[in-house]
Amino acid sequence: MPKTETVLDEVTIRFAGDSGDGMQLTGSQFTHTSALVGNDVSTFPDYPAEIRAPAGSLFGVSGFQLHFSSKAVLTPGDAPDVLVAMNPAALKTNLGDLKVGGILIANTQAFDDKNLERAGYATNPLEDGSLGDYRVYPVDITTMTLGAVAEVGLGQKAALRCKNFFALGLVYWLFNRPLEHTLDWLKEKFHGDVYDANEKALKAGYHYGETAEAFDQSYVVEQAQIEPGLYRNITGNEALALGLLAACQLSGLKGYLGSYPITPASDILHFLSKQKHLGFKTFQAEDEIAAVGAALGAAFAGGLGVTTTSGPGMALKAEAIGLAVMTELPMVIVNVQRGGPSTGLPTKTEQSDLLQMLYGRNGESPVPIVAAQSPGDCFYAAIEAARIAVRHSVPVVLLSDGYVANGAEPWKVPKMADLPRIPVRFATEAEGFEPYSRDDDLGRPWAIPGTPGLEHRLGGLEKQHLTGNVSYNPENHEFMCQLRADKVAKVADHLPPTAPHGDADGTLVIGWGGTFGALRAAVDQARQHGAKAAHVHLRHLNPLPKDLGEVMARYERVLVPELNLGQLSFLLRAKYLRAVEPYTKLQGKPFKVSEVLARILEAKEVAA
Amino acid sequence: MPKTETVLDEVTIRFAGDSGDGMQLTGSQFTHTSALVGNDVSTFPDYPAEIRAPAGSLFGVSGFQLHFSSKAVLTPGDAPDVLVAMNPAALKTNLGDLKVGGILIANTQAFDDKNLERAGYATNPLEDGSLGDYRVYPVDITTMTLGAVAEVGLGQKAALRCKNFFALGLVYWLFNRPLEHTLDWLKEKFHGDVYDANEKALKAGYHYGETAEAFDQSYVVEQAQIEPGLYRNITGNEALALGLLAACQLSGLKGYLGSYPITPASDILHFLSKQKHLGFKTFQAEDEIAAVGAALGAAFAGGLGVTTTSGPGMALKAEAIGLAVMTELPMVIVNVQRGGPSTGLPTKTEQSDLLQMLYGRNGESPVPIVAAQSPGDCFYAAIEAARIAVRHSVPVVLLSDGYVANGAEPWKVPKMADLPRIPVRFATEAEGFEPYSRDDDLGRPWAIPGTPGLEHRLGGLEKQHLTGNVSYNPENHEFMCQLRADKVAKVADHLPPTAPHGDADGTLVIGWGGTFGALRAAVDQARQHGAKAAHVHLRHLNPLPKDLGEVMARYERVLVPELNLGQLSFLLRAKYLRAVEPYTKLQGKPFKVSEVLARILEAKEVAA
Amino acid sequence: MTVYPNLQPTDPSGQTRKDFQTDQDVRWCPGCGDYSILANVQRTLPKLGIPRENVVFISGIGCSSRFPYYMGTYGMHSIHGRAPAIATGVKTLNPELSVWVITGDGDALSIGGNHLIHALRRNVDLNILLFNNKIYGLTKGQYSPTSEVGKRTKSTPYGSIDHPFNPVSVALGADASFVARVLDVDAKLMPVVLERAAAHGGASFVEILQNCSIFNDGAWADISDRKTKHATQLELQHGLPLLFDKGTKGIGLDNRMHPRVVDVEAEGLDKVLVHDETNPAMAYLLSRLTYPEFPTPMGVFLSIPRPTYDAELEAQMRHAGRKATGDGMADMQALLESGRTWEVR
Amino acid sequence: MTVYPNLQPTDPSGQTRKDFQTDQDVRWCPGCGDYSILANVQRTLPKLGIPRENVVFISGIGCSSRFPYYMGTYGMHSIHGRAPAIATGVKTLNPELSVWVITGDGDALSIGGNHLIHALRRNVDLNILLFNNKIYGLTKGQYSPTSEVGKRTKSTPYGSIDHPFNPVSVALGADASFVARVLDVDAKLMPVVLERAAAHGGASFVEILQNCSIFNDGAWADISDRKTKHATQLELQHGLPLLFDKGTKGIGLDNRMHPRVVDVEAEGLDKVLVHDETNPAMAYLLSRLTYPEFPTPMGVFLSIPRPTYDAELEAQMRHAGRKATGDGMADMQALLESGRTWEVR
Ligand SMILES: Cc1ncc(C[n+]2csc(CCOP(=O)(O)OP(=O)(O)O)c2C)c(N)n1
Ligand SMILES: Cc1ncc(C[n+]2csc(CCOP(=O)(O)OP(=O)(O)O)c2C)c(N)n1
Ligand code: SF4
Ligand code: SF4
Ligand SMILES: [Mg+2]
Ligand SMILES: [Mg+2]
Repeated sequence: MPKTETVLDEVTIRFAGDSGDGMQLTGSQFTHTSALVGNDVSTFPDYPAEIRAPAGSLFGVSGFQLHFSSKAVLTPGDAPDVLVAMNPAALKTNLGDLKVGGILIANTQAFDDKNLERAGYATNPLEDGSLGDYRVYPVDITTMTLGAVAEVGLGQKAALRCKNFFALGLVYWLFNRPLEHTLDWLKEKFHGDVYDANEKALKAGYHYGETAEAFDQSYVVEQAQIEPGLYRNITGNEALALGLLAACQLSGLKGYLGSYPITPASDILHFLSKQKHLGFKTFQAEDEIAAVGAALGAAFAGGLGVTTTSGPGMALKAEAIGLAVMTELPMVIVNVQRGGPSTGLPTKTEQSDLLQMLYGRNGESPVPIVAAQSPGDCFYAAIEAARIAVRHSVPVVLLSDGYVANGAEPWKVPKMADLPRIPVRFATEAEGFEPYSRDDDLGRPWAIPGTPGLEHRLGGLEKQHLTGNVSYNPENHEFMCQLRADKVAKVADHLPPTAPHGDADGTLVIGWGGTFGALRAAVDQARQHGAKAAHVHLRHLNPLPKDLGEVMARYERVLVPELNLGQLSFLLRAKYLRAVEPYTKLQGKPFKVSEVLARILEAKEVAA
Repeated sequence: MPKTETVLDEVTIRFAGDSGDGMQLTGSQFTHTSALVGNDVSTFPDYPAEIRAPAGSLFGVSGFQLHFSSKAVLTPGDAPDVLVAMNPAALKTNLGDLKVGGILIANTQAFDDKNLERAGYATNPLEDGSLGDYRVYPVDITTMTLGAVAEVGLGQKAALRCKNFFALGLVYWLFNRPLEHTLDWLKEKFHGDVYDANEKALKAGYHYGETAEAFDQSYVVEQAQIEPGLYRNITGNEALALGLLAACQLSGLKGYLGSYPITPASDILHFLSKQKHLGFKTFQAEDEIAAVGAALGAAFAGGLGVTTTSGPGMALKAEAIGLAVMTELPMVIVNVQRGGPSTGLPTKTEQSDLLQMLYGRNGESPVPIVAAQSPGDCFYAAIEAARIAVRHSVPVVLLSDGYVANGAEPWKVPKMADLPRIPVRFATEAEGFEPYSRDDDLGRPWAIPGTPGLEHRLGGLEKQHLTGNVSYNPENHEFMCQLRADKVAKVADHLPPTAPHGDADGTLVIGWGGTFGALRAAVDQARQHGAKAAHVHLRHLNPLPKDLGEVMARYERVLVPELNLGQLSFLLRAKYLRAVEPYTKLQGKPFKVSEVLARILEAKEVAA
Repeated sequence: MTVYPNLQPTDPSGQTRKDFQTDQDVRWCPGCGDYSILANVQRTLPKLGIPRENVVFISGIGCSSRFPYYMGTYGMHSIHGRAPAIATGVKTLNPELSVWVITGDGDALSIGGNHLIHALRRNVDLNILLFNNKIYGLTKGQYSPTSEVGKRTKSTPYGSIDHPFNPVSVALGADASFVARVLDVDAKLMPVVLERAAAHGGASFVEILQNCSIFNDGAWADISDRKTKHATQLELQHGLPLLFDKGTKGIGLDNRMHPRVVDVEAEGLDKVLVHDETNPAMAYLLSRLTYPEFPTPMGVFLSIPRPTYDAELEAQMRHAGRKATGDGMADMQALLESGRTWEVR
Repeated sequence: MTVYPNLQPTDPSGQTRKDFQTDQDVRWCPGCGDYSILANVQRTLPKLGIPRENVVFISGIGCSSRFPYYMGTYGMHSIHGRAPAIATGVKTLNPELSVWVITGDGDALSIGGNHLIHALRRNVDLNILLFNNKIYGLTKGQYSPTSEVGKRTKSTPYGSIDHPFNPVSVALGADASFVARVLDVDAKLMPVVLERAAAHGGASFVEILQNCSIFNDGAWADISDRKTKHATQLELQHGLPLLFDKGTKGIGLDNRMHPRVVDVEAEGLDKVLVHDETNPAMAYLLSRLTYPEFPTPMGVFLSIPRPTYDAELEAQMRHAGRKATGDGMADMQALLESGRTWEVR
């Protein structure tokens, strides 16, 4: 029976199952194939906090959501149109997000008494009529997978592992995707029986869709208009690491990472550890203090010193960052923000370290702050952070977050030759050398050990202007504190004018960091709804762009959505005395486009 | 020849000499005697950063300034009326502060070639006519001291050590002070030759004043109107330590200090180490992290956990304070602020950690903040901090600074019986016990180890409301973050209405911490100059008083003087969207009354 | 004025293993060595005669550090590496409590190394159990300070180049007064060691060799195999010769004090060292022995009596307390009025 | 593309003590032991054949940590306790440099204990000089982790109750590869030890017993007295018997491996242990000897060759570098384009 094909603009799918069910792999295969067929794609993986949670448990559910479209895609989607639930726990924890009328594919075999109980279901939801709001497709994935791979002769355990490929095959059919890319990938990764089994499972799932009565139609999502070029999938942490590597190439500096593992920043360490052929050194220190200390030492010795961390690890680095501020050595401090306070929600995302980065050190201790807005953007943000660090001889904070770091998106691979160099000039001239003299950007000379005649001593005590000797002089201290502040302010001289995306008046939405996609999409949709709205997403949080106050003044309303209790709002209020409207969310999850959209459309009174 | 006696309202004297010259002792003796004769007094010691700087060096000069008056005294005085300079270095580093027309007493003997050179004088200022602006009294203190004590038969070195008592005696004469109190003190401290020699030196100085031709008059400063009661001299660090001890008595809690030595906070540790008879335990930890960790452990076990530190030590405690925020255990974190950033100016004062205390932790991690405004006030501020900690089960930051900590003032000894108790109720009832249930102040039950049936586990991961179990639930996280913020906001329910000192309109001066005296005196003087002005000094920096916005709204101008780059200004601007006028100073020194006065009188345009 | 409740303690004689369990799901991976350690601790605690409300477990961060959630006692899952410091506060505020520290090789020896060695030197009466799986479990498999040179992990794709710590040597270098080692699965030795650790007055340091089935499976396989353990392990017994391999071999010294394997039959028993738990130098020498060159020693390396920090502190408090009148308010008032005072009328 | 200057190095053969001095006033108290150490270091450095621009001194905070200001080399007076970490960054970024760490007993063993032991175990090629005056000098006289029990200081008015660290034992517990001890005023032994420390490939740990004339005057007086030092000190010499008191006494072992004093004439020289710098167990045993029970050992306790962290890292860099084309931009481009890519047209 020929089935109908419906054309859709965009679809959001979530694969959810037990940690051992391979949902991350399934999701990334679907992503890749979708990208290859020309869709624009955005993804959001959601791992359980536990390493290996007990099978069937609620807290052991692993999810992967992706959003693909024939239009430009900015977020992994608010609510899934399709949910694949490999067991009752996956259904229980994810059903609430599924759109009403959405498709639910459930692996019936896993809905046995034991699993139902583990998920806290008194009755089987597939049978008790509670799923009336959805288009439910119960599929015995387990049995069919076992059947499909039986002839390969794997053990039961290995055979069961192919379940996810059956599911993938079925969803491929549902959305008219080719199998070839996943088959290519399987070929690269596996041989012999394992390859055979997975291939069979994938095809079985596809054919099941084709032949089963269950599905009366499939869907088509056409190619998107995408900028031509070479593309790859990239996570935020990968892109950030690549950005640091690129900054080293662009500057000619040796790269050096001092780090201590911590979720969700560890992958940057992992990635960079593999890039020794590019001359980049990594050092897993005994703790975060040693990590930043080593990075500072490397900066003193003439390297691009980098340290990466998150949450409590960030708190520990405060003292040493203060030393970097005082010694005015170029460094990049990467904070991949996660849910706080304290250990908080280590695997969840949040934007709640902004004020900490601005003020979390003793004394007047200013640092520039740069934030990345999407996985691929981490690359450019990292280069920008390094550029500022070197230009002004200053430690720079680069903010990412769990959402950006773990999220992935198709990314147009940049050409190194197109990227502007980062000029570096080490001091070499002994004649007239003063370690705390100044250039136009208020940077001081970088005179590295090994340079004859420039021997000098740095330290954390207040420095005398020009000579850098220890000074307790009262006026000098005030002068130097102001100078360090002015130096950070100087960064703004190099920023382009702020160009709001959207209307010239109405509601201005100001955001920063990983909320970019949701905010941009919400503003676009609000304008489609007839609202006047515009979006400014800040790459630079310190200093803020010089014209930001002016830009804000052009709008009747300034809405500041953030994943915290209103930190940027606070900053904007203090700086511009403008009654901006905070819109906050603190649930360890990104904004939904719909949430922001609703908020844009409903004008709110703001308390002064 | 009978000399004239001039009556003065108030006098500021500075004693300055080599580190080994005993200037701190001289100053404190003069202070004590002045207090005993009924003056109001305020003092400011100024030590060199070095332990033992080379004799005669500029950086080895030690100073002690005191201000005594027949009126109420609020600061140690702006510029001295009298400078006692024991050597050229002391003259060089202090002369700039002496009032034009002021009295300079210089120890001529010390102005030899070697010392002049060390101080960088090409010619002897006592002879080259460069001191024309001052009333110079060159006195050969050294020779006369040696002469006076010769008969005691001390060695030359010991005899020379009496120089300061000669100088003290002379100044006693100049201001018509009795010798008896210092003699009493000498009797208590020394015996035999040393006593004899110092007594002789003191008297010799006094008699020199009486008989020498040099001084044509002496001065009288009458008794001040002082609240009746028992008085003593007290430094900020002593008062703070006493306040912590008192809080333990008022609450019935065992006191526990975890600390690591650091200037200028160490003296609190030293003082409390001696109070074991009051049941207060002190623990010198291996570092600041262990110090706050142990204090947190002690709080868990049911003690009043306290940690004290400064500067870089504060930066290190951030992570553990976050844990205290999450576990909601009552603690007091004392930050005796010093010059920053980094090691900065360790022996100098500053108010630059305010925003760090508010925001210097990962995640949304709110804590109440209380600031002490004078040495004696540290006592009450400490009790207030402890009270809040216990009432709301929350770590509280208590801000002091180097100026308050080392400064001393006569202090009316409080009666313990008059101080309100700090109610504590440990949980004991197993029935219905939930570790994260709430009382009216949003505090949670304090259930301490040793209590049968209340066994429970705390930790840094997000807690479930009521049960305190680990929870990754998105809504719960948002709820708990808000709850922790609300709890801190609750502190404001207990604050009295803000009562500005001074006029009901005009310029409102808002300050906090150790600038109290200078601000209050400046406002009083401004009003005497006919300006309309008032002063609000904030004890509570977080939360701010509920009515502060309203109060500010009543004034045309809000001036915020601070020893930083404008941190409270920033806070007020963000909170009240009010264009307050920052007035900042960052020289490691307190405000002068005259500086603030001038600023009040000159209305300034404020940039928004 | 004291506000501390004075309640009827639980009768410890009636306590069972169940009293030391909680209703929380145990969230370690299948096959993780932590399960066996938990079971052993829960079995041992009722034997100690301590009411469970007087027991406190403090941990840092790591897989191992989830331990307190599963213990029906007071507990805190604190922050990475700081458990010894927090436990020091608990114990010194209230020395009546039995305080246990649960930590991992990363928690104790990487970020927390300093607090560990200070707790040991101070001899605070804590029982410190270090779960050594030679890997960072919770953060999914980076090498740790006990990982062997050459180990390939997520953060050492080219192999680790850090010479590892020997936890027992570290403890001895820090002047620990009780040092022991045991295998996670050794249900015979573990209770013995735990009971001795609990009984020891002062800081007890127990290295528990633990298997991480996910990121470092089989890290201790060569010495844990039951069939060969007589030859791969050396069980330490105070006062007895250091014999292994069913008494056929022993540990002796060469003339430059290097340890060597003695063939008992050929050379005689008197060439074999006699274990002396009170000798730090011997304990250190033993800590250097590792399989395969030597058998790996198990049991108590060192146990020496030494005043504990908490007891000394209490003694000072009592001593100072003799100055007190017993009325805290009055004593406080006296302190306020001490020094040079004057009356203004 | 490299931006590193390639300059003519200073000829080290022409260097003198003066080259290693600065114009800064030396700001220690009169009589401070730090002066003598500074003089010895400044005298030793010209002998090492290293251009002074390749020498870096990193210190923490403390009186001792002002040291870099007085050295005419590159230097950093960093933050309390963190010098080993910062020095590790300097040395591993540029292994050509000769990197020295200057630290105090508080800086190295209190707040900085963890970085110290990790630098030692990793065997980063640093020369670590720990000035042990058994007190906090800079903060004006609190007890330190090496202060003796019972010591009354500003923070221990009733006497300290902390059992102190033995710095040499700590280093040995941390698997240090070079460990030595010397007195601040020992102008004979100090240059020898400093030169050996500099020559040692890997982390060299030198405990320098230093007098604080202000807050702990005479802390080492009992062993520093020239007249009695032959009996109060034990000079360690590799391969020679552990003799002291003009050869009349020696150090031997009892049958439970406890150290004991051997009367050489009565018992014979063969009862005396021969010092073996390559034996950690012997070094540890020696570290337990202290005056007055034993003479205090001075000199090199341990010196064993072991790969250094920095050299191993360079080896990995070279190894990995074989994959590189030599054109960093091209290699970077290749990395960017690695993985599964697709072309959108
Ligand atoms: C300050 C800080 N840094 C880093 C982390 C991340 N982290 C958590 S546990 C851990 C190491 C765990 O290793 P180990 O102590 O050996 O415990 P295991 O998981 O192996 O039991 C790390 C690095 C953290 N939670 N806090
Ligand atoms: C983070 C931090 N904590 C505390 C201090 C204060 N402090 C400076 S030096 C020092 C101890 C110095 O002792 P030591 O290392 O023995 O050096 P010494 O002065 O005796 O040479 C302390 C506690 C500091 N500067 N920074
Ligand atoms: S990761 Fe390893 S240590 Fe952690 S729970 Fe799993 S098996 Fe145990
Ligand atoms: S205080 Fe002690 S260690 Fe510091 S400079 Fe003075 S004598 Fe030396
Ligand atoms: Mg581990
Ligand atoms: Mg010291």
